Amino acid sequence: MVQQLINGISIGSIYALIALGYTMVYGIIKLINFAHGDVFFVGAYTGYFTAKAGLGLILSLIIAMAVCALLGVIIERLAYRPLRNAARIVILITAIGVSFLLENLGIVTLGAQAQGFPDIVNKSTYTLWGDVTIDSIQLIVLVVTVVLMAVLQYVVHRTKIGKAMRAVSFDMEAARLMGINVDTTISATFAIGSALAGAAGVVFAIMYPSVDPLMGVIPGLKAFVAAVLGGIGIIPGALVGGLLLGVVETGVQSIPGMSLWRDGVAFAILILILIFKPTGLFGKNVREKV
Amino acid sequence: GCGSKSTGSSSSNGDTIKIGANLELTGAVAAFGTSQLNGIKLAMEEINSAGGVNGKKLEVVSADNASKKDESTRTATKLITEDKVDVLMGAAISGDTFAAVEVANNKKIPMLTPSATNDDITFDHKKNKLNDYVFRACFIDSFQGKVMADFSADNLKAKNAVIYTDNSSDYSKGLAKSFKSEFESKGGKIVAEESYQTKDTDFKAVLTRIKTLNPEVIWVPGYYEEVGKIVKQAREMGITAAIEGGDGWDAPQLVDIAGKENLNNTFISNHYTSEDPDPKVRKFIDAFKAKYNTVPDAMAVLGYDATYMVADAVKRAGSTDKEKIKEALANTKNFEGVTGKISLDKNHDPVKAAVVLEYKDGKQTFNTKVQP
Amino acid sequence: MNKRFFIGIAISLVFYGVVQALISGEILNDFYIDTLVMLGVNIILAVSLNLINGFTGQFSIGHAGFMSIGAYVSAIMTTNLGYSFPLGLLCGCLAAAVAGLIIGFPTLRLKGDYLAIATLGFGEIIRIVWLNNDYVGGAAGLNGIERVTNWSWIFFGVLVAVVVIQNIVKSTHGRAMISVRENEIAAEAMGINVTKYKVIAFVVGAFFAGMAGAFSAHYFYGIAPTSYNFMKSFEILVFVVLGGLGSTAGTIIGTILLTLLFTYLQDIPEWRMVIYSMILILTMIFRPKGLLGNVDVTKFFKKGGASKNGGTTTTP
Amino acid sequence: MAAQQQLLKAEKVSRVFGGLKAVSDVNLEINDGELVGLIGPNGAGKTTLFNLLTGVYEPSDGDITFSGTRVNGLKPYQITKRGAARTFQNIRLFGEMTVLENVMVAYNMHAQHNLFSSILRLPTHFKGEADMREKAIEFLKIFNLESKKDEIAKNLPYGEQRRLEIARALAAKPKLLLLDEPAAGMNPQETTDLMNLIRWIRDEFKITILLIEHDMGLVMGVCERIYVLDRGQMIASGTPEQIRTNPKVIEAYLGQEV
Amino acid sequence: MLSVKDINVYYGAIHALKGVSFEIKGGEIVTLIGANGAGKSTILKTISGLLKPKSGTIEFAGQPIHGKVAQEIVKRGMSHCPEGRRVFANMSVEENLELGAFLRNDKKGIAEDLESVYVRFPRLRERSKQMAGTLSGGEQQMLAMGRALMARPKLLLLDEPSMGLAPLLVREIFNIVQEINKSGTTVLLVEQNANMALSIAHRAYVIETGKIVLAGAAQELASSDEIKKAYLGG
Ligand SMILES: Nc1ncnc2c1ncn2[C@@H]1O[C@H](COP(=O)(O)OP(=O)(O)OP(=O)(O)O)[C@@H](O)[C@H]1O
Ligand SMILES: Nc1ncnc2c1ncn2[C@@H]1O[C@H](COP(=O)(O)OP(=O)(O)OP(=O)(O)O)[C@@H](O)[C@H]1O
Ligand SMILES: [Mg+2]
Ligand SMILES: [Mg+2]
Repeated sequence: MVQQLINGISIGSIYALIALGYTMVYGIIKLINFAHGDVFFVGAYTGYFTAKAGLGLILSLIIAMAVCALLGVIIERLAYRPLRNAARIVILITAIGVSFLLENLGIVTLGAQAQGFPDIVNKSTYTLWGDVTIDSIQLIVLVVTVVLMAVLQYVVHRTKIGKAMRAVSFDMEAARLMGINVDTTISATFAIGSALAGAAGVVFAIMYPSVDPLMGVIPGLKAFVAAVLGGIGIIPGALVGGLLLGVVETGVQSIPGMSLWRDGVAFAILILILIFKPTGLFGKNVREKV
Repeated sequence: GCGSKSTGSSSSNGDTIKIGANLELTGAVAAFGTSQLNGIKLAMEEINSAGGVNGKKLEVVSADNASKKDESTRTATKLITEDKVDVLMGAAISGDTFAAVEVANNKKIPMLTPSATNDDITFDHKKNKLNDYVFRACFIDSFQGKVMADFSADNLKAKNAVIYTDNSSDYSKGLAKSFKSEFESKGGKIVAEESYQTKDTDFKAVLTRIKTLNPEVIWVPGYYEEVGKIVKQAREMGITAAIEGGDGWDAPQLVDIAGKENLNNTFISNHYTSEDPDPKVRKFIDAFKAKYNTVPDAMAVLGYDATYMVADAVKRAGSTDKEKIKEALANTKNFEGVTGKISLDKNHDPVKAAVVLEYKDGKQTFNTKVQP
Repeated sequence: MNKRFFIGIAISLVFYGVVQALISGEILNDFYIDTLVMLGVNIILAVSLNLINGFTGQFSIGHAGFMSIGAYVSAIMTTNLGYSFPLGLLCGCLAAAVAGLIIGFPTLRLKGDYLAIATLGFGEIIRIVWLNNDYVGGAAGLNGIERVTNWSWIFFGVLVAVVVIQNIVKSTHGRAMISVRENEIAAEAMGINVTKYKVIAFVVGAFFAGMAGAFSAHYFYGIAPTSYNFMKSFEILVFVVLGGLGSTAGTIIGTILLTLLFTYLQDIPEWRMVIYSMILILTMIFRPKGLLGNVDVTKFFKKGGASKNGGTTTTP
Repeated sequence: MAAQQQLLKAEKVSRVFGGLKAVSDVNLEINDGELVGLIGPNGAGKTTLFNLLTGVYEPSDGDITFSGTRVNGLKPYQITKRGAARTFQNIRLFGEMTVLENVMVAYNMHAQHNLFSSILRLPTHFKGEADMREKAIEFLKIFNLESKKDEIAKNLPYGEQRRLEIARALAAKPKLLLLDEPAAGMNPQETTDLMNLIRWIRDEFKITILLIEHDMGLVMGVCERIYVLDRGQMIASGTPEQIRTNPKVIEAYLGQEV
Repeated sequence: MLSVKDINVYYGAIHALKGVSFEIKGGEIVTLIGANGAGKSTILKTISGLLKPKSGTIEFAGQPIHGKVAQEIVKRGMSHCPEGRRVFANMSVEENLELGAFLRNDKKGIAEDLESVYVRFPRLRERSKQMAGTLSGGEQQMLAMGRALMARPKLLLLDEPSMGLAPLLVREIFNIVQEINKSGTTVLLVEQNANMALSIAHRAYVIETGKIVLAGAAQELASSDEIKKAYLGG
């Protein structure tokens, strides 16, 4: 039982890590950035190449984050910025387009087959008691996710750039009048969100050692669900949503014969939670003032 | 490489024999389709450089069914009506193949699927009807499951087993089913049946549970991407039981994903072994490596053999008459492929030997050969 | 108004006759018929989703779920139970409509992206139910479904879907739905029963999605759960938005163009999706309101000019 | 006044937001045919009271009776159906719909044709739609908006948007019309025109009007009775003359010089 | 201080400003009056860089600023309090005020100004932790004003600051505008409440359908019959 909880938290912290980037971007421009899962895949592949080239974990992470940050900024600049004033669903469709584009460019250039990810971390397993074990990667991911969550929360709520981000998220024109450079602020948001996706990609590829161009689809979807579960746009919500989703999935699978229903139950719980908390667990139910 | 498109000759009466490859080149299982197309193309080039068939060159027209059933029906129709192919090949997975079966039957075009394993594709057991125009080059699901169940019971002397199936794959479920009935008929006990889905990455929840059951054998009939992770995670959790699977495991990436040591004490059934010293196998593997810079997986080798099977049938038919090709395919006897000596039975399914391979330090080693 | 409606129907019947003649005369080969059927199925899907998303403004991405219900229920009726196709079709549509009713209710509380994720989850749950049910073949799905759908079925199916939805939209009930999309609070204040109209949109939309599912199941020989995953829902959404949210003509044109584009690109499989997604992105950037987003076609014919849009800001 | 029929009655109505009592123990009575003003400092709770009366918010406490029935907890559309229509402080038109369609939406609840007759295009549909259209156009004429009937609502200038909102609310054939700052953003001349329009509407349609306004010229000019809210509480009510000189009101709202 | 020469502005195909020219000298209060839809807000938006003129020039403190983006113009000491309040609804009152001083770095000065805003609008202090979106209309208007003041602008553009305010507050607002002006800030004021606006302004321009049709000293215009009839409700 405890082991299953650890399993759940470990998968959940990965969801949370990806969800953080999702929520970050959503929080600022209200865009469900469906390409997020694909930036994640680019991060993983970048890590794959750096690892193959013999670079270690830290360097691989840094390079992958940098590449993804750049990619995120480029995507925003080319695909989303021209649509600043368009309806949100239009940007959403564009994001789906970008997602398809990245995936299929990946297939064309890298091949559709999954590749094994080189071993770059010496994993050590700690036995807590009896049969219950946890390994170093699981621990690292959890710690990194929690720390990043705290950092992001601080940045968004306590720093000047964070205030600018929130102002932009509510009213771009008024934000301009405050002297905020809206474009830079949005670029920064994308850079941070995408860097997080890149980091998640590398960590994911280390934990589950294979990479392929479609690897981001399912984690991306799960992270999206996690973000909504926690209340999309709310940073601690992403963490809680991710962990909860991981634990629920693992919990369902730990019941004999239920493994088939993992996603079904997870979605059912999601819908139930939303019915009772229509804006997610942490979402403030801000009713429009009439 | 680029898609080998039809080069203009629109009718089959030209100097080419047209093969239409209806494959999953994009979408969810693009990895299978693209790999298979590589095998097909290699075979085509070899055949053509050896002078073709009956003096005519082979031409492969590939079309993408986007890993979708409805598209597959349409793609097959397009290959027949627009590209006027003589023979259809594909699709790579059973679902997409099913969608093309009726097209082949209605249009009376022989169709050979390299890798669709579902029992009902060639012979519809529900309606008790043979699909006259449909053939395959691979084992059927029930065969591999049986082979490995026998192997577990007889060679490994296992008394109990856990089945861990890819529930979103028809192939995996077929293998699981036949393994179960055979293993039980031999007195073995299935202590748990669990499942996962394609593209899953974390299997610890179920493996944790399997570990407490302490089975002798874990039967994981899936594809290498997930299987590799299952093996790795199982071993890391301290599960030492034998893990077994089918030809879906056969890919060079498996070793990278699972890790060499973790693969010890795993067994698979396969058509052949890439370590086989047989010159036919060596020639294929070398040629494939030279052209694509990677070791072929099961999909590629099946595509390769299937292409030669078509060429063989056309040669024996002596023309591109569809009926004659169909008859010739049905009469395939002792065809020497890389994956063994193939004869088609009355259900259009190959009768060929399977080999059981054991992974030792990341290398496939021959264990036993099982005749059907 | 009255006259226009009937002239439109007459013109489409002529179109039907011409195509039917071409098919009977074997001038159109099977591949074209396949394509026509697929177009028809996609049009029904897109037009029905447009009622929910485009007109009523409820962000739904679970349409593939409704489609799968139509497909499975009708196929069970005909293939497993041996009933006739028309009965199977009807049951498929009704079952999907009931599902629409059920999913309609969470929408009373959920808005925007939260509704989207709930509908997505709903669609996935439906898919997982099929996947885990051996009566309907599990992962393999149902195969060996007889081909019953033909040009006539699909044509009249599309006609009914378009006419019904258009007739709803161009009436006080449609205006009520649009007002819900525009401003829910004001709509309620004007006496619009917002709940009722949202549920109607979901029920009618789901009904026709079910119809599309039944048609495609009985044309393409088999169905499987993977055909109805969230990617399929996105695909339908793309048709709608690319054509123009809230414009039936736009939706139809968008669907036709994208379906044909996808078909045409079949010959270059490697680049197929790359080009497809590039076109998608570029269309959105250069025509953010969709292909026919700000052109009211009826007005276009009446006055011989497109209505002017508000425009945004002066370009430097 | 005693002879008049009572239309709306609020008894001890309160509404709390978080810790804030935006409306507290408010009593209010309006009779048929009256033209009543509601004034008070910013944030006094006037709009909130409107929201309570029209069902946008549910009262935390108290009772609201409209036309003799208790309407607490009813949905806005149900209250509208019983005969209360409103405008909003922040204009809420159906932006992408035409001017004419905006007005036609208000007729939906009186529609004679149901969904099926529209789907099947039965004669009742055509008749119902034609009726609606005709009546809507009549309304637009009254408000001088007929020439703009095919414009998209959001493209109208502000003043016309306000007028359209009033037209739309009137089209719902209410017994009680609630106007939330109808003159906001209008210049004095336009305000005068609006004042005349409001009076005319009351007389022409024989309806009751309750309006919130900060423009004292307008309020004092048209209202027969005035309620004054301050910090959620009703601090005064009476004729314009009484209100103008009420020290509490001067202190809280008007300032010395009026 | 500000000189606008012959600007033309379009919304898509709509020609909203047709060759508008005017100027403001340092220390003045200048008001723009005109009917609904005349183009007053458009002028302010163009000056502050939210819109770009198709042609014409705008100079601020001797430097051309047309075509510059808003944040650069803000940096040079202009602050625009937009029509319709536009407060950041999901941020607290205090955070909104802090955003007004986004480009400033003098912590002490910011704190002083924050205090003086709270003194001017005690209601804002009461609600300093409340989300701005749930303020009443009038409270939001005070917040928008306060936020604009937090930038300590040289030139303040005010778009209908008295809209929706209670009579007491309207007077208060006009007093504040006068005070701000006395303390050295130049003000461009757009108002529907033309009587009030003219009473505190030095000069005024009258705008009709995108063109300036009249200009003059505020008192003169206020006593002109034509103006009285058209805009003052007389
Ligand atoms: N949804 C809400 N959540 C929290 N507080 C609210 C909400 N709606 C209103 N309030 C508060 O209730 C008080 C009354 O607001 P209301 O909008 O009714 O004022 P008002 O009298 O209409 O003022 P104004 O004349 O400025 O429009 C205000 O202090 C406001 O901040
Ligand atoms: N975003 C827009 N798109 C199209 N037209 C616009 C837009 N904004 C304003 N207009 C038009 O430009 C003209 C000038 O508008 P502007 O808002 O400047 O007027 P205003 O004088 O400020 O009026 P008000 O007193 O109502 O605020 C109007 O005719 C208006 O309809
Ligand atoms: Mg108010
Ligand atoms: Mg204005």
